[in-house]
Amino acid sequence: MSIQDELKSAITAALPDVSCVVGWGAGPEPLRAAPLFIRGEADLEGFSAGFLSVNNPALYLPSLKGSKVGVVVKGCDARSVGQLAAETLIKREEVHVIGYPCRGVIDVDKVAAKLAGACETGEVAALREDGDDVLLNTPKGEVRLAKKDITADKCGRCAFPNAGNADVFVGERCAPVVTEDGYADIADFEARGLDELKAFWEQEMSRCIRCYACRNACPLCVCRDQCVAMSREPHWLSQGDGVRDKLFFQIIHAVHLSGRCTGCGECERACPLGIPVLKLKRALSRRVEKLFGYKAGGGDTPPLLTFLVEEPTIKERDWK
Amino acid sequence: MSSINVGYFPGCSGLGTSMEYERSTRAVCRELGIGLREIPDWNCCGSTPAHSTDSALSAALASRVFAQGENAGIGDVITPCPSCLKNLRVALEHMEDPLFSARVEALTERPLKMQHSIRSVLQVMVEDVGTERIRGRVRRSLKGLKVVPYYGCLMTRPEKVMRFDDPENPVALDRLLEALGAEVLPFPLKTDCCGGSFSIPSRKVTPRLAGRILDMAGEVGADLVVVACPLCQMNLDLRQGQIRAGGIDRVLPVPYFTQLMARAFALPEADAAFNKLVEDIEPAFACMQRRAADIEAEERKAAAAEAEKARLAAERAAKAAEKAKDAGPDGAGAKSAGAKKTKGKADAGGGDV
Amino acid sequence: MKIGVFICHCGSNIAGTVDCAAVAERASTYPDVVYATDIMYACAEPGQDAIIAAIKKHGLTGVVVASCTPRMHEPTFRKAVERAGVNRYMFEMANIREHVSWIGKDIEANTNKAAELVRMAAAKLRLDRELKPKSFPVTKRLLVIGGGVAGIQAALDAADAGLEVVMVEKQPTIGGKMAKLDKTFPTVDCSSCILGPRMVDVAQHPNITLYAYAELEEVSGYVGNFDVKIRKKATYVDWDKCTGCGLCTEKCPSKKSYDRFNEGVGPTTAIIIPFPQAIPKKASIEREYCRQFNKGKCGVCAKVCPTGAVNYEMQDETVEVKVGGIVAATGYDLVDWKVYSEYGGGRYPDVVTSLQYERMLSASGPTGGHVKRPSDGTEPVNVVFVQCVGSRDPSIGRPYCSGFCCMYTAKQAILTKDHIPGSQSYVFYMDIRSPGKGYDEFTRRVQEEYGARYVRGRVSMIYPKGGKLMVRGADTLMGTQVEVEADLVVLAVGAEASANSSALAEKLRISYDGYGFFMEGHPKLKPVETNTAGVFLAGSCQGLKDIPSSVAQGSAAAAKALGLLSRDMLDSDPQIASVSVNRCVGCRKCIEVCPFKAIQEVDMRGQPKAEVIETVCQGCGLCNATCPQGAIQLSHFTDNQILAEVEALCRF
Amino acid sequence: MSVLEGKELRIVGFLCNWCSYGGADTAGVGRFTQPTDLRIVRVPCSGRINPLFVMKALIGGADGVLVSGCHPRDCHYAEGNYYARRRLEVLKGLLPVLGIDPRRFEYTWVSASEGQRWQHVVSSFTAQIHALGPAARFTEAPEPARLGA
Repeated sequence: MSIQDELKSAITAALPDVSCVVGWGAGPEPLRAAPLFIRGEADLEGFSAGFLSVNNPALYLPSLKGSKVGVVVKGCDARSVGQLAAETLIKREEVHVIGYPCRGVIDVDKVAAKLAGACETGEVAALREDGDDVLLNTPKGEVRLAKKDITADKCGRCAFPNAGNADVFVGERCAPVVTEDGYADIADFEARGLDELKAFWEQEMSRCIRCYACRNACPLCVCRDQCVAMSREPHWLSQGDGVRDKLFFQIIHAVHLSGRCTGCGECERACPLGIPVLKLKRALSRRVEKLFGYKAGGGDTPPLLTFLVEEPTIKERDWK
Repeated sequence: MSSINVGYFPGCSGLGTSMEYERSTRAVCRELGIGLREIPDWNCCGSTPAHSTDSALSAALASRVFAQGENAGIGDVITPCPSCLKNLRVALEHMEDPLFSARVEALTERPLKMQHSIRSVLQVMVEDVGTERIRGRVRRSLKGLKVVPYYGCLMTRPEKVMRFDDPENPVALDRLLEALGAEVLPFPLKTDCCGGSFSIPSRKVTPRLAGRILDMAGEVGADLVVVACPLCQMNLDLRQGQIRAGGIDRVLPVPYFTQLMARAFALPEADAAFNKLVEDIEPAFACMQRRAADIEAEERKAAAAEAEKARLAAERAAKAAEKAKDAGPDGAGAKSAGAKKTKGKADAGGGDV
Repeated sequence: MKIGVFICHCGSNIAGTVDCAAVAERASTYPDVVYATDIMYACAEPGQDAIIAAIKKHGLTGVVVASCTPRMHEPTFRKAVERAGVNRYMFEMANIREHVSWIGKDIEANTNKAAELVRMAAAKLRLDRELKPKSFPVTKRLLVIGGGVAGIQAALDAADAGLEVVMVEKQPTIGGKMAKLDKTFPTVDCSSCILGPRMVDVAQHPNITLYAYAELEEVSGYVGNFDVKIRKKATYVDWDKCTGCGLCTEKCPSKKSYDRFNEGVGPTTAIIIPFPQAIPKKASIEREYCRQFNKGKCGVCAKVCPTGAVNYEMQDETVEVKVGGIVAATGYDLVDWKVYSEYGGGRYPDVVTSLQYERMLSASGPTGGHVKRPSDGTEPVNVVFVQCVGSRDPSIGRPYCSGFCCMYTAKQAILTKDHIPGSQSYVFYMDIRSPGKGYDEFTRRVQEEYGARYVRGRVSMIYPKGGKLMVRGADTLMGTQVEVEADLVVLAVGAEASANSSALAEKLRISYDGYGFFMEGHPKLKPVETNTAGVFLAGSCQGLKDIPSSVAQGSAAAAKALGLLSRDMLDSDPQIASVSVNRCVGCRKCIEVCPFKAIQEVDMRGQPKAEVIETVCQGCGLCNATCPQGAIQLSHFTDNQILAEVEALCRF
Repeated sequence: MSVLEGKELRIVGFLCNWCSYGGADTAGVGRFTQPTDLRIVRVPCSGRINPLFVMKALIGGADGVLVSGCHPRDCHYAEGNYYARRRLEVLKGLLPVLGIDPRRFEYTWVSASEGQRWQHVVSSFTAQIHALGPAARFTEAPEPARLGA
């Protein structure tokens, strides 16, 4: 039985006990899958999981709180489920987690870059997987691309490809790409130097259209309509278009996620302008991991909601 | 325990006034598996005059010593002399200040590259070798010898520099001498000043201060005063004539602790080098032997009394068991256990006698 | 909003280095400021009247006073604006004295900085809201921790005024250090004769409940309504049955127990009544010395006890009490003088502490008031007193002066002469510190009438020689070394905060300094209050002091507690957190971090929401900083108010 | 008009009311001379300090931000400073990635009795900020970047 079929039967088995199962189905374009809410066996038709299953279905769980739901998850999505449960933003017992081994997902921006000059990604008529490659039907004929060239960056540093906390796991667990996230990307980024980074963010934030897609795609941004970005009480930000306000919003997002972000990368993926907003969150995650040995998503109390009287890893300045 | 290999700085007095310290130190270290690698072409540490004149010049002398060590790949160094130790240690610590270090390097033109440490022979004996291992090496116990240890000013002070033992009431040497079998008497003046190099500006001071130490040692009943510093040794040993002239009538030999170790380890007489002492130590050893004989006789008597007591107790137990046996079957076990015990004790007693 | 700004000169304290008129002029340009002026002394009556008059004349709805620290006069000005009909929370202060005029002399920089601090205050004031305190009932009962002379005084004064008092003492008897003293300076009164009746009063007072041999386990709640857990340690004697006859202490075979009350001068038994005047006069067993506990058999005390009070199975017991206020009077302990190896570090029996010497001098002490050398029981002739052992010594982390040692040493020298007319006392001192009524005269008397020889200098070494102790030191007035042949050496050991005082402070949520002494609310103006409402200080736990000062502070603490607990209702501080129900998403993060468990989850139409328990909230604002969407806000320190201050400073 | 041009830099302090604000008062009472750059925002507890206040000041043009609370174990509210310590320590990881020199932000503990320590902290932090010089302000990029660049 293929993974798809196994997943379908796992979903079928779960359906009687849950109000719906969140998974993936066909999206607006052949390169993009969309979230699928499976309420009956009839909905299973369009279900598929694999290279195109980009969206993090954990996003929907807090809003479905109150009744039992099922969710099909990649390894990274499972970390989000774990974190939501650790923060009691969802009740773990209300979620039926169906996991499968994930071998990476597509980064459509990378496809766009490969097709640059030939056609837009929206013009791709069909996508077919062929082993380690994909074949794209474009107006200018069939294009073969290696999966590894168009896989999302986060998949290249994936330490959790198999949903560790799944209630049902189908298929063979696959080996993690890395055992430890070394945050080499952040180290490289920081190595550019303070002046260059300041200019970098000025440039990037000038492009930001303040659409909040980053926030809306974040499974841990549970404030939703009450987000401080739009409130007057408290009034942290003006509604202006200035670089500082836009950067400050990104800082708010990052600080609110410190010690919570699982690095699913949905914020950056959702950005219509391709601004690398995940960098700020990863910089904080690196520090949290270094200070408290904490990796978000594992189910422990977030480190900023607790403390030790003696912090062995915090070296305070002695002001001597 | 693995053998220890360290750099060695003998110090100037080791080649002159304290040859017996030098000789016995080397012999004892050899016996304990401490490999001493003498720093090639070492120079004076600066002694008292250098640092009281110019701290940078004084540190430059020390720095050259360590630089010479580096040539031979030596980083960790030990020295028998507490005064050398203090000068070398102070220089090392002061040179952690980059400004000062730059001044010193301008003088030596040889910046230090390795990590350096400097400790005393005594510290290595008690901290690295350990009193248990020393006890295990003893072949001629110093049992019966009544000693007082004299540490002098510098072995533990200044506290922040020396970082060794209790600054006011050190016990390291006490423990070491006990391990050799000697009886260590409580000595309140163990860190009192012996007069140091005051004998140079004023001849009156040193005999008075050294005399006070000898007088107290005599009063508490010591056979001898054990030292670890060449200058202290000289003041206490060489000046006993002056001290007696000042009215303190004490005659006490003043050996280095390494000399006593050499004797306890039964090393050749030349290594112990007691003949270099001004006051003869042999009467003290003679006294020690008499006392040891007395102690042993005393111990035999006590052991015999103990055995007799055990025998009587066993007899009583046997009688009781006999009675119990008559009374019922449970008595049998008690009796055999009692009998066994009696036999063991009796054997032990017999062997002793 | 109409804001009035008042820039205080504080005489020349502020005006000396700040151009107050210029600050007022700048302030008049700030948003919503309709009136700005400078004023000589804002806090004085004319100043307050001027503020009130300006409020009325200009119809001010908010006031900024730029003067000293709000920790000093915020309450003063709040009352003033309230008298003019403005809500007391529509008031802000700019600290232009402690934070400006007193820390630099650059008038230009100071004037500019003062004006900016006023801008911040005005920006915050624009977002102030009228706050009204709520009132809550008060538990009219006072807890006194510590039964030394300060605690006794506080307890008796409060109880005499009609308040119920609960006293907790960790030793089996009250009396504290004073009970151990033979006489007191400078009158040479018998210590137990003047303290004893007070101790009896405590025992007999209908309003006082005494828990001796008990410790404070836990404190929760808040001013007016503290919940206190007291752990009564097992004494293995049922105190309801014990008559204090002392038969058990006569028959106890463990006669070599450490005598805590007598500071180890002579041994005692394992079952003890600490001293004849002990309150409560009940026996208790020191478990570590008792044969019944160590060897599993003995039981002598149980056999001889005529009332059958001994109970080896007794367990610790916890009692819970509700109180409205707390007085901490935990006193002091002696510094561990054994760190001084040069004084023998405890190796020489004839080197004793001043407190041990008190017990030797005391007629009810183990030597019956006969001064004897512990080593051989002979009467000493030369007695050397060494002062500042563990005081004024930065090398052991005790740089402070213990305050009373100069005086008790003088007293002990006098008593020595009284006890042994042929004796000669020597006192090594650093400086004689004797401010106090009759104190300096006393230190003259000991030298002039009693012939004690005072040597100004430190002792470098004490060593035994021929059955005597050689005390070597410097005489810095003569510029020589001295050596005294002593029969007995008495160390005037300095004092430190009592053991575990920091743990107690943490339970009471009060501050303590680097040495463990509790911090008063203000060093000059609030010497018995703490910064935690409802907790007061008495005696040496706040800083070392002698008996009259401790007694005075005990009375002062009682007066403060009475002032608080004489009211039926207390106003709660309205500067607490509140939840915007619409914006709360029920994530529980605030509930998780609140140190006071002041936030609870409530159900609102099926949605979980946070709710602040107003009487429990202490107003720290941790929840506010934790809530991602800012749905919980600390009144008077809201996000917007702090942001307004930041923005007043950082406008690019 | 804000700081004195050429003389002062913009330094914002967030101090808890009970310990550090009192410590700053104690320094003033003791007439311990300090640089004039610092402006203090008084908050009840270091636990009240949202790290975003620090960021707001830095993005808003502060050249330095100093936070000070009660020493660990000595928080008036028992635990606020423990949370602050973690949050502020984590925040330090965000500054370099934004292009802000992390030395522009420090936190410490000063008790109400430590006037001298406060003087030392203020003086050394102000000197540190002066050594770094004025912080470059975040401004609009010179030319709007192309979409997808």
